[in-house]
Amino acid sequence: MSTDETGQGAAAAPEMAETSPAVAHRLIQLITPAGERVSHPEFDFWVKDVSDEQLCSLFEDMTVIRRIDVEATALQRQGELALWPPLLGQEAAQIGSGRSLRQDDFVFSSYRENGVAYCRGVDLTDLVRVWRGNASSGWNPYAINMATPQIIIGAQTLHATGYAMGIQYDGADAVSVAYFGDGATSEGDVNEAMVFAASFQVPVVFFCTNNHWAISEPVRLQSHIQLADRAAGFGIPSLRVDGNDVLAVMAVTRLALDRARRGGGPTFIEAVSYRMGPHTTADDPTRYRDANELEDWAAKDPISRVAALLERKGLLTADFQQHVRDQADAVAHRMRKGCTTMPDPEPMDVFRHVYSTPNSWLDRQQEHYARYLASFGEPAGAATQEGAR
Amino acid sequence: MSTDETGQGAAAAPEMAETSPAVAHRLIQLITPAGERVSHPEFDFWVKDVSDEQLCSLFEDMTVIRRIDVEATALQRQGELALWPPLLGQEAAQIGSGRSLRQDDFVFSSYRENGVAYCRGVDLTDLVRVWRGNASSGWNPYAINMATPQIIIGAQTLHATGYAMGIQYDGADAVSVAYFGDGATSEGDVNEAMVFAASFQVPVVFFCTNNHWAISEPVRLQSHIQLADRAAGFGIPSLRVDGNDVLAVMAVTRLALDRARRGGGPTFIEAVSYRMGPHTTADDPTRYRDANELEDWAAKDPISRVAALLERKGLLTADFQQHVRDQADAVAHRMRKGCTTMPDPEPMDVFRHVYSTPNSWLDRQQEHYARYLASFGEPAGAATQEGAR
Amino acid sequence: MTRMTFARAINAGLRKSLENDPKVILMGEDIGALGGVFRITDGLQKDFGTHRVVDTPLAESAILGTAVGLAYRGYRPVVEIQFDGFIYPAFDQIVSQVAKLHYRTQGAVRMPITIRVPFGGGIGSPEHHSESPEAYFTHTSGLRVVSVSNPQDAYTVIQQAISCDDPVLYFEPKRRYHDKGEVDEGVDPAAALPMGQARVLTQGTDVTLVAYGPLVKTALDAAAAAADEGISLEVIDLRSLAPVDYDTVVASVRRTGRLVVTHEAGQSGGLGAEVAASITERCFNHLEAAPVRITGFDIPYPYSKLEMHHLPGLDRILDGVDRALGRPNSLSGLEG
Amino acid sequence: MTRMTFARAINAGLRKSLENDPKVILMGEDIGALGGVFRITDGLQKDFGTHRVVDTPLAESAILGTAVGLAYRGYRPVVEIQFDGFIYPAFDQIVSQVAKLHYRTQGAVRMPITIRVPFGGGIGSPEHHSESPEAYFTHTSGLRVVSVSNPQDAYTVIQQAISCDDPVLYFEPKRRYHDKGEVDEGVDPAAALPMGQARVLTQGTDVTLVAYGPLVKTALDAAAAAADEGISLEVIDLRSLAPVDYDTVVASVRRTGRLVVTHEAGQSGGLGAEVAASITERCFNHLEAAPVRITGFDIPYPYSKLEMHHLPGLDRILDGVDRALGRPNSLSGLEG
Ligand SMILES: Cc1ncc(C[n+]2csc(CCOP(=O)(O)OP(=O)(O)O)c2C)c(N)n1
Ligand SMILES: Cc1ncc(C[n+]2csc(CCOP(=O)(O)OP(=O)(O)O)c2C)c(N)n1
Ligand SMILES: [Mg+2]
Ligand SMILES: [Mg+2]
Repeated sequence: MSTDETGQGAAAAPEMAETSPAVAHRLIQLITPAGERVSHPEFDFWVKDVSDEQLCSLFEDMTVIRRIDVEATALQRQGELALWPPLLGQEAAQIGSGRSLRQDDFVFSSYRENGVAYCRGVDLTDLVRVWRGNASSGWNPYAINMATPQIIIGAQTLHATGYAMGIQYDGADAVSVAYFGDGATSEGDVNEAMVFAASFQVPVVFFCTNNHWAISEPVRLQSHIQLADRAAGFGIPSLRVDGNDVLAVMAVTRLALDRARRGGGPTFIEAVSYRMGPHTTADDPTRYRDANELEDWAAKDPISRVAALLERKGLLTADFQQHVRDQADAVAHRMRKGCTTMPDPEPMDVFRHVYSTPNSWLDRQQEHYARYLASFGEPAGAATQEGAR
Repeated sequence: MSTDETGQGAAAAPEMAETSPAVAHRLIQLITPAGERVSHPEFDFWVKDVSDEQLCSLFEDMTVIRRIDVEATALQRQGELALWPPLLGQEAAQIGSGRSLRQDDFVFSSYRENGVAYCRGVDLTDLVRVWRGNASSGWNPYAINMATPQIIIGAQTLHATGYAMGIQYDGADAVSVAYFGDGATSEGDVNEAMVFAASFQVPVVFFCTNNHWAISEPVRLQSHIQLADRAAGFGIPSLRVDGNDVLAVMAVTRLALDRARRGGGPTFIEAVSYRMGPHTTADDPTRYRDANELEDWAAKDPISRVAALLERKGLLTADFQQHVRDQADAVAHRMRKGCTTMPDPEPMDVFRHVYSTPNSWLDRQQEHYARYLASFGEPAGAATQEGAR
Repeated sequence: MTRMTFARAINAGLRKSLENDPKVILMGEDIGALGGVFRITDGLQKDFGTHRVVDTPLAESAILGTAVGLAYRGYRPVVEIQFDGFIYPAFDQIVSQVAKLHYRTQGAVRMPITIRVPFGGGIGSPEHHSESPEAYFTHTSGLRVVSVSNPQDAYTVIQQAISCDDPVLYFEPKRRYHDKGEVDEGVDPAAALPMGQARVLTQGTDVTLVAYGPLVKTALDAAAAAADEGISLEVIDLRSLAPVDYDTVVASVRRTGRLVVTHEAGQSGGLGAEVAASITERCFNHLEAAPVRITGFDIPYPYSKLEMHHLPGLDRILDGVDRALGRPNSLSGLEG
Repeated sequence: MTRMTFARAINAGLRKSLENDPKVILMGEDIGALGGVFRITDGLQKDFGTHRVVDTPLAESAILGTAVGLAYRGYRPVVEIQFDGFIYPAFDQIVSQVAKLHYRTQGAVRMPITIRVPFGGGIGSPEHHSESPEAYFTHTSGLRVVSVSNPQDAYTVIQQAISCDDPVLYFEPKRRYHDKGEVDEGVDPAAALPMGQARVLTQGTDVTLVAYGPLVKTALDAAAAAADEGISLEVIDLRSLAPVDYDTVVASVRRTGRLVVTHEAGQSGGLGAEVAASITERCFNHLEAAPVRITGFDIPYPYSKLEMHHLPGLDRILDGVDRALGRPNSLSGLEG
């Protein structure tokens, strides 16, 4: 028994061919930032049915959700919302993927996928419910087959994987889709989700939006290699797509969904995009990031490039543009109205739905609190503003 | 806004070249199962200083720790130990790596690395302290620069990474080494450890012993691709070595240590071996694994192949063999003696070392318990067997 | 009626649930071919297949997180945590997801997940294998927590837990796994004593002794020993730890005027504190003495040669009974 | 003396610790350039460099796990958990490693890790940003838990926590971050009131009112309001939550005979249960009424439009004081 102290003459060591770093993925792109449609040997196939009309509709959806973002940010500034997490810059990633889903697919997302929720058919008022402080879930997940957006970073990737296990047990051909950010890839949960998904070969798509930032932390702090490379180590095929290219996003998402439906198991998609705005309305990115970076990415804007493509195709008529603007305004208006006219909850709602079965501890507290409120001389239901007294 | 229901004619889809599964690693081997020394363009370099004498000493260490295992198992059967986790079959992985370390390196291991502890110079009695129920740590970690073996699967990989951050901050050239199993690779902690290690490029070696089983679960349940592939996705170079080949293990470990010392950051080593025994003495592997598998691996035994190599070299003399047997017996004897003569703890030890500062809650409980024991008419210290009354 | 071990009774209950509801799925480490390290799931994978009894990769957060996803999809996952000390990697998923999703979604999404946890000490194991983490969960709103003390309850309550629409932690007193008892497998769980209710095991007049899980047996032994000395203990098996069935305990303490509560978990902030505080609130004018807690110490679970000091035994409980009764005891003469 | 905010006082205390001990290292998410989402570490990375103030990848278990490794190497990591609700992924490392390693190694390895947790509600945030998880940690042996209520204590106690050789959870009442107070930066933490001791803030004769963290201010307001009605409250700021300085509370309750304890965390199994139970044990013969708990409900933290119902306010506390005094209160006439 001894300890090695030789300290091998390391300068003379041969190159280590065995340790191959992961191969860099090519970025999949179908529309250049300048709005040119470039052909792709593999991925054209997946969008060959996308007509001019559909292209226009993709443009419209992206414009609408950007408008939603602007409106929600305004609502926050006006004190109507407590907070809002903008998706500015990520419209293509969300619409391209969200529009590829089938109704019986199920989405598990983070707080930022409001564009995906829009594709799922969310009621506009429901989009702002959580951010106004009126609910912890904006909608009933089963109404639009999209779970309550997750705040605990990465946790939803496991839920998506479990849901996909259920799909598999049911023998169904639906797909479960997990949306998460670049920062989330560092969390144990996301990695464990890949372990389970690979081991059971379940129909789940891991859709990672690399928007380059996790609040103030640049993506290189989470990983100094491409995020798409992470998946290979779990035996999960991955794709790295230009996340600002709505067609390319659609193509890779459709491929991944199709593989999953046919029993081919999970796919990991890295959608390379950029968070053009603050992390949330409470954030101040000037403290940590360079304005130049923003400029670079503005040149790759997901909406302008589709506009340019439509222009090339002669589809960007004044009429169409007006229609889209009207549509966006109408949506924004409906959302604002829904937001500002939302009824406040009742005080005793605080006790509802903790359990679906009676609970003696809570029932007692509820009874006591009702008496407490009543001791102020008002019926419990009428005491909305009194609890804090 | 619409939902895609086209269900692309998937049969016609082109092959997806973009999604490259990780490249399979070649298994690094320097001694064949038949005991033949095979040359390797890269790794011969790392063991070129290993003399015949050292080869004999490696053989001796492996034989000794196998003997330790046998003795500890016997002690368990005789009721002297509550439990023992045998390393049978993993001697080369543990001695080859353990012997490569410098004294100022620091090891964070699981419960199974008793052979590594032996290389670190552990006191033989200390090896069995935990398994006799006399301590939660067999030794003082700073005495042999090896942490208390970890029972929580994977947790120690983060400790190793943090320790390596400390080495880096200190500007030292020591290395931190994390030992863990194939099952552990599924735990979030192990993956997070790789994130941190890669991000900060700290001097840590991840030494994963793939012994093919995690209690009753085969390694393919954790991953259907090679474990060595996992690391690439984090930007960490990896090596896949024949874990039953002591020279090859030594070579890869030395390379990884050297890289770490020179600021090259982390390396992941998958040592492919086999758990020849039960998970612990409490386990019954016949419930879940095929006897044939065991036979296959017996043919690749790590000790017999060094014996065969020594034989070829004319080093396996009767004298030498007798010397090794004597040494193993002596070690086993010392361990048994240390085990059976270990003094029992004192009752009031139960309160010691919870805190390093006074604690009013615990001090009161301690005082009360002392009074309680005294109420049986014996001084607290003498009441060892009385607590359960 | 069949005589069977505690372990076997859980196995039988799981089998019944698997038979009765195709949405019930068992998940965990080593629960398949091995039947779990305690053999609780013995034979179930063979009979129900690998889609109903799922050996999972080694990752507790993922086990609970995927159970959440399965529940979203309408399944009723029954998760095995191999040992008490291995539940913590799943803590986030339990506390932030399992416990809160029903509330979060205004009742739209149910989490009928059962988490089986072999818990407690006394089996001579190394660290992390003997813990009593129940108070972490009884303090977590949205969860229900139960622990049973005999084979019949084990059999019935596991089925009640699985059919409950709320998440339930089912703590199994592992050192009692080999204890035997009569089990009527014909019992209809819906008609049996609901899992939320405590059970008075011995009627008594002098002191109410509250226990659960592994210490129920110890409490009954204590009651027998006390009876020899002419002291009459009313032993209550809590069964439900969250919520505690205070009505049953209150009724008892109003008669006896004295309460002793015992558990293996550390004293400070343990369930005993909750029981003592709530009973004091509800029975202050009936109490003849302060409620007494006889519990483990505020220490990490000790190595096994010392565990019998940490674990409340018969004599420590009787010493506590003496304290409650104002009889001479180990703390007599001590002030505050 | 300088007038500064609570937030600034912690910042100043951290700066002092970084200056005084080269082994002190700050770690956490967004604590570098951003200075933390609450700006508590504002300017520290700029002044001490990226090896002393470390922005970590987004993984809480890893943050704590690497802190353990750093402690093994002799460092004193000070970890920021961004919000209370994000501590759970690190629960395993805290409970099974940070809390237990000193015991496990028979004192050979120290874990002088400070875990800073902005906690509590009242700031209008969405879920997971307003929790009060302290009871999980006060029930975990091997940890010390503190929470402070004013800038001076914030400044002094953070330094005491960092220099303590045991792991300390330092709970920061985030809704008080902007409150201002006088801070004497010349205070020697070693000479100041030790962090384990409670502080009597107002002397009173009728009821002892125990609070900590964010509710200390509310308790003081309640005392002022009660004084107007001729009721004299003795307000105690616990400061140390594990261990609780019972000597100070006992001395008070022996005089007043009545106890109200308040916290934001849910009632069942909360720290209030522990305080009520322990004080009943030690003061039974002095108590005129059962200790009263005024706490959050047993619910997940509600959405912000409802949070002021969940959080104990001035009037709920005064209602509890009335109950303790046997005066008419909202529960008058209710039995058990
Ligand atoms: C477990 C956990 N830790 C920390 C946070 C605080 N937090 C909220 S968002 C965020 C950054 C997430 O970054 P990324 O995953 O890239 O998503 P993005 O916000 O960029 O969409 C952090 C750290 C959290 N919500 N959950
Ligand atoms: C967090 C955690 N979960 C579960 C266990 C129970 N357990 C102990 S060893 C083991 C298998 C470990 O397998 P592997 O990592 O391959 O190491 P090996 O035992 O083969 O050396 C399991 C599941 C544990 N100790 N810790
Ligand atoms: Mg991001
Ligand atoms: Mg293994």
